[in-house]
Amino acid sequence: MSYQVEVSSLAHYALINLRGETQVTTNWEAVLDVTFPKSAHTALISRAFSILSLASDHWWVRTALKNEDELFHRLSEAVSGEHAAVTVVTDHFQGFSIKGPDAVAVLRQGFSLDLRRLESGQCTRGGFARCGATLQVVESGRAYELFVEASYSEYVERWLKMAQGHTF
Amino acid sequence: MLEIPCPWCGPRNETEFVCAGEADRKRPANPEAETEEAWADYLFNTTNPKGVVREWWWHVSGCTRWFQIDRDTVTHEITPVKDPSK
Amino acid sequence: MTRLANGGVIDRQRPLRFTFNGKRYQGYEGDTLASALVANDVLIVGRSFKYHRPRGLLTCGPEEPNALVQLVSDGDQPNLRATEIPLREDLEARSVNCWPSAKFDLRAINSVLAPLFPAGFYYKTFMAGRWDFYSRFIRQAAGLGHSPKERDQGRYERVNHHADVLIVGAGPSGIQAARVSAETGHDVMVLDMQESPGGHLLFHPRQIDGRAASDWVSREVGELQARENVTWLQSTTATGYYDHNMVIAVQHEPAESWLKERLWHIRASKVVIATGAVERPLIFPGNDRPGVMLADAAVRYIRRFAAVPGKRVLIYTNNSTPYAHLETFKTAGIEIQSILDLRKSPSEAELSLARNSEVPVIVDARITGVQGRSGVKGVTYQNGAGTKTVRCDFVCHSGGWNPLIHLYSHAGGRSRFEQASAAFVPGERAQGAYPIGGANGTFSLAEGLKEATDVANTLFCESVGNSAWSTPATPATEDEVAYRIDQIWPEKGLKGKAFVDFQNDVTTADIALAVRENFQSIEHVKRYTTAGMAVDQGKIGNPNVIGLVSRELGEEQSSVGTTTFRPPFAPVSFGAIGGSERGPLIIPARTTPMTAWNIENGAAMDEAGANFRRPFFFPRPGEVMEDAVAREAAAVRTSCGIYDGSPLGTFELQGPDTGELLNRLYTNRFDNLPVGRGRFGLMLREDGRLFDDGVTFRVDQNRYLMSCGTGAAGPVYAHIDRLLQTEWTDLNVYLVNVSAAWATMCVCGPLARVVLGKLESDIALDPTFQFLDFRDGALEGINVRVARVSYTGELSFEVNVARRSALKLWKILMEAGKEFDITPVGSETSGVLRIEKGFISPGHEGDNITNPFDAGMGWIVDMTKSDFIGKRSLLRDIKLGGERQHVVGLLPDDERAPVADGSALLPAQESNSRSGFQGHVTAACFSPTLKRTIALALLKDGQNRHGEKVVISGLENSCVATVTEPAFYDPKGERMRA
Amino acid sequence: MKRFSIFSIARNALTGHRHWEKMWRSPDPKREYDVVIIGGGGHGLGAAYFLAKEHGITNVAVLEKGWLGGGNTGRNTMTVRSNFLREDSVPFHEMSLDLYHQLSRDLNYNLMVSQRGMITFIQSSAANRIALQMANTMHIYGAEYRMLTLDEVKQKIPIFDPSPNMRLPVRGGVYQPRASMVRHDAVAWGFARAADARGVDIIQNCEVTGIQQEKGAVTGVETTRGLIKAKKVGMAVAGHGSVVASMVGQRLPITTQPLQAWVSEPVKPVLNEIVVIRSYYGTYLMQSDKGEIVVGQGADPYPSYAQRGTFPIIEDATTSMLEVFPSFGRLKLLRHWAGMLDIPYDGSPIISKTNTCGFYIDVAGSGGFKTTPAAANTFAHLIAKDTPHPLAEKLGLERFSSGRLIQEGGVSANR
Repeated sequence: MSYQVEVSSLAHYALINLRGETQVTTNWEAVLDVTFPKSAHTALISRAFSILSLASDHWWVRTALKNEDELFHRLSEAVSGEHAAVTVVTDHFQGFSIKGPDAVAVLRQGFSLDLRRLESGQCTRGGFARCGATLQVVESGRAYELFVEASYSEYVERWLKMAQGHTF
Repeated sequence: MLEIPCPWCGPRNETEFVCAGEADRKRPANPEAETEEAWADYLFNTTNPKGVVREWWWHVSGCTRWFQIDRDTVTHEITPVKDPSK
Repeated sequence: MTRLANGGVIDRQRPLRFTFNGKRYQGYEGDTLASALVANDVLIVGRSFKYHRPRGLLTCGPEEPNALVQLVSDGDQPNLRATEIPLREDLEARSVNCWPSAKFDLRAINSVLAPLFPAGFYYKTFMAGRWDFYSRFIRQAAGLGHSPKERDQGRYERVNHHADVLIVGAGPSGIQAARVSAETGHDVMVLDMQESPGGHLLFHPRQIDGRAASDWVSREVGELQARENVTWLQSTTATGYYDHNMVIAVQHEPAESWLKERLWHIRASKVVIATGAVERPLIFPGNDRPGVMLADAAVRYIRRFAAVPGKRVLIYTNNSTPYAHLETFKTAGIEIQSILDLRKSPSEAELSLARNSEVPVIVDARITGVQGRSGVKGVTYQNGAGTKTVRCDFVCHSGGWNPLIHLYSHAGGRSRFEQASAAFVPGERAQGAYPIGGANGTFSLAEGLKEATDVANTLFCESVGNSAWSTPATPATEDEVAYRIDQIWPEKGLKGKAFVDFQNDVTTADIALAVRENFQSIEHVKRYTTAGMAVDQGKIGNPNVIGLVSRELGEEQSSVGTTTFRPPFAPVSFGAIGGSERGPLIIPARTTPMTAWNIENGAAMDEAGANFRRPFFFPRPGEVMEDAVAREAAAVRTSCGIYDGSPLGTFELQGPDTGELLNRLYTNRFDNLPVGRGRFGLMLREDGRLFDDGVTFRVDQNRYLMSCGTGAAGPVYAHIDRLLQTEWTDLNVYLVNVSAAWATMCVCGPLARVVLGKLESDIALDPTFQFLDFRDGALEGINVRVARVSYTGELSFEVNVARRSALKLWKILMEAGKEFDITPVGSETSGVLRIEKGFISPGHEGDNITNPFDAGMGWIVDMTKSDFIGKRSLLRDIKLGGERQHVVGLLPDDERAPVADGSALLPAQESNSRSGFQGHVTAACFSPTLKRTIALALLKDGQNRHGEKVVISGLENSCVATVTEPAFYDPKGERMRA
Repeated sequence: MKRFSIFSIARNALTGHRHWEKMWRSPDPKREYDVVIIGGGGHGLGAAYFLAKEHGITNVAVLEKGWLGGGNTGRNTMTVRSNFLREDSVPFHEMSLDLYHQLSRDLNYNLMVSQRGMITFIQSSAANRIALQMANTMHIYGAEYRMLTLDEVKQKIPIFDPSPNMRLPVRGGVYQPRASMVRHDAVAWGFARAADARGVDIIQNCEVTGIQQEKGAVTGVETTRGLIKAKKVGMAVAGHGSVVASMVGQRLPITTQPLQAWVSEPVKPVLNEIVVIRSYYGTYLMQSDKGEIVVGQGADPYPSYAQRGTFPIIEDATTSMLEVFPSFGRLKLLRHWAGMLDIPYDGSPIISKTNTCGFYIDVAGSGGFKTTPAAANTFAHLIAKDTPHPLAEKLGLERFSSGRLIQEGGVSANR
């Protein structure tokens, strides 16, 4: 009596919010020894962390919760005095995992952007239900991770139940 | 339902944006030098054209950038505007 | 029973019993309610709106104006078309708007009094006394079905979809367009309103590629539906074409069992409109009698449902299409009395068809009357040779075809009148809309298929250079009679009622009357006569209205023009439009880490700003609000209270120019704020009015943390981000929203320091920790930032902690404060405490009209700064002066007098200089601390009226009060600085 | 002007309704008039009527670019009310209500004014506070506005059936008994007929393309039907205020935004009052005499002259409607359209002189239908006497240069 999809809350992750123009990113790239994704919807996924490109001057670095403090300090020192901002936003967002063959049938009720254009490994931000969300495509069509401002987490849980076809 | 061309995210549904008013409405560099008439005009008046208007739009649910477009207020035809700073 | 022994696409093994107007009948699976009624010889299906004349089925599709029924057996839904209701076992339906029954309707008296009811009669009478008296009766007569009584239990879904090509309509041209588009590899979506694809091919025996058209349909549609790049939706109506090729569609039978309907938002780059055309009635006296039906509809009932409308038919036409139906009538055993053709000379091809079927053709003929009230007995007509009456039991007429140009018009298209086909057809391109086939005025099957191939081929040529894919050939069809039409209008002053709008009972006489009274624009004619304003929205009647008006005015139909086509194409249930989000999902309920704890501990919840729910007060058993508020306030004033301040907005500002930015945003200076300190700031709007206030801390050399009001958080963020990204782009500052990352719990009251002191901590709480300082450290091993901020006027420590540890720390604080009876405090109480202190709230005292000086906050306005948002407007206020409303305190002479928020202020009796409205109470309460009623208010010239008396005038009670300073308790703020 | 009544209908019935007079003459425009009114809607035609009736000025032309009542007069939701927050708004809207209730007789044309009453639901303590503030201000000016308990709301509206887990539970309501509904088309037609009978020339299909001035004073208007001279020109063109005012170089504090409305299929009477569900999306609904449920909502979120609206507005309003009237789920939307509102910065009407001598403006504001007769009356007074009517003193453009706005809402925080 509902869509084939499992929804679960994500935990044990840290999110560091980076703001800065492209010339500042070289400092961060040196710290992480990696080149930042710089075009829309692109992300760099590696074992230790993943870097999501959210705007021309805006990235998320996502890593295990235990690395939060150390990574924050290394990234902050790399740009002290520069026109940049490094902020721990782990607690500002709540993540959800949405997996299953009907994942798109559920998400297309909330997102107005074209989900089918987003391939695996891509990410984007857009209007979702009545609160907006950041979406990471784990496996296009089957597995997604959704981040919403934490004060909306209860609302989004209830919304996802409705969108799956459960009573709420 | 408009489709707004965000310079970064690409075309998106209007519900992801906020229309932030006429682009030629600049805040005076030195407000105290403005006459009462000119200040009231800045605060409250608009051009409000029936035709093409250059507007600020804010991609509030997406990349949170503010950008300009030219929009025809009769046909809703939209033309992107090159970002002056880029 | 007039059901043919064989034929039709119905399942004769599955009979279905149903009830209509209280009588039981039997139909088959595959029937619609309408076709089953035809098969059961039920002629009267409803009554017209104004004259209550008996009405029969006119059409076989959604444009049906007469057969509107109340579907009692499925949600008691009103105004459904019998032609669109699939027959189900034990279906029960009733005609609407007739009493006691369709057969015998008391209100049929109206047709006797018809001369008293010309178009627009109600504007010219009912003026004696009040209209309310008359409208009570008129409203009973108006309305069709009745609104359902029970709650709609349907579940609905709303989805967004993107396609390269959207094809609306799966008739022959739609299917061919889909075949060509699918080959290009683009994303194709096809919608079709019927239960099964094929469009008019379902109803007419045509040949495609040498085989039966239905085989071509099922093979091609089967292949298309199997393709990965094709999305196919049957029983789905495209209801509106909106900006930038957004099409809204409603799927009536979704596969998901728990859904009643699904609404689609479809964004396509190209939209092929293949919605076909509908037949148009002719205008002749008695053209509304039961048994008078459109020719194409009769053929559909016979072909599709093997239901025969009558034994002996008379055909009346001004165009070629009915000549192709003669075989269908013949094979169904129907005797064709004759064909009355308005035209002087039908084509040779048409006449030879008549000859082959041995059907007499009478040219230049005009029907002048139809005999029979609740069924056709005969028809009287004139032609060159005089007047004749013939016997027949049903009449089939055709006045031509109306292309369904609704979606094209919604898209902004301007239709043009084409003389050859006597129809309004699409003009230049509108957005990405490509009308083809019947919707484009191309009525021939062969031409429609060719048009589909050509148009579909060009859709993506520009973007991909030449067509790099194979194009399926246009299928061959057998030749057909060329479509010819000659619009001939009835002569003026016709005797008997000839209808142009069947449902709203609009006759040719009404159109003439409107033009005579100078309602000459087509929009005036429509609104004055209500032609085209009924439930079918003039789908079949409007072109006739335009024709009559052009004849009355002696103008071309193209200059008369059409009325505006407005969505939806067909009515859409409100459930489908807005039923997907119900109850708690209608607007988000935002929570903090303590929300659940508050509810579990008996909080009465209230709506805060920005969709947050917060505790209003914490009633203990037996306590009403006043008792709880008194207890909570006393705790804060005398021992220790605690409340959840998390909903406040919290923004991090980083960058070397942050000090300068804050100087421009706030009325006071911030660039000189030392690291480790906070400062209370007031923010104005550019027009100088109070916007928001709050404390901003300097956490690091280039890092500040700003807090602002819950409801103001969104507007403040937009305000700052707009200025940074569009005005002050040179400032090196980044704004980051961290509101939900921090939970804020305020421990307030004289014992606050003692309670916190009980916890194991590395933060010193002695008086060196001054008011508006903050200190980072740990409480019971949890990293916190403690700040001395007070909204209650008492000693107060705001403990800020990361969300992940918030609830744990909250419980620790509750435990630590247990021995001091630490009391959770709701917003009603903090409201009372604020009034006692006289703290200004932009939302209450601001009221969009107050500037800082009016609010007695001149102390925080630093006019020496070169510029800040609102300064120029303050200079204007100062220069122009004049009487302003100031924030004052009010002390009722009777200390116990109840005062309600929003009460108006009037001059006391003895003052003679002032009269009328003096201002209003912005916030009032009974102060448990001062044991008396106190209030803050906006009062004209209030700052110069301290000591004066005013009358507080509320709805239930009023009292006299003295105007005072707006601060009643510890005005110098010594307690919070202790 | 022959009087309309049941007897006139009966008399004409005998001769097959062939002898009814024209409602208005549609003459060709003269070369000069004392006053030219731009805009043939309720405000423009009403102003011409009051100029003739109360000021004896009949050498007046009303120029309409399309068909009479084709602008916002033909596109609104028929509601007339005076529940407002400010002392400068309440008396003005009360005057409008009073005039509406006597217009059918004055114009001898049935405007079908039904006094249905309006109930606004209270769904939060903030909403309660604003309702009280309105009620107290209105009470001073004799306008009744009473709080209702939840039971009183249920008793007045039988189909009121809020869903149990409603996001913002309805606690009660606030009720204006005198709020009414008026057949909108009839307002334009009634004023046109009465003004025409007093000698006013009503000229359709006559678009004003320019305004001529000499030394800062108006001398005439250029139109698609030639030049028409006049020393006084009044503008009442809701939705095109900026366009016409720009012809004299006058900028205005307004943005033109679509205001949508829609109707359901007609059903038997189920709802008498006008209902406002403010706390969700500012949705309001009522049932017309014909049986249609008429629904409206706040303006679209961006300026537009396209005379059509965006669909999410209808979706949100429908969602809030179904929260309170869940039985409407199977009722069907029949038609939706949009008017074009000139929304002033502070949400209140602008009836004012301008920097150009002889050029007067009547900008209806958000929801100009409810102010039609009061605006028309005070606009005629301003044009005739060159000084504002007492009830419209605060409605001039001066309030913007002085910053003393009448804040009835409509203020956008981030300006």
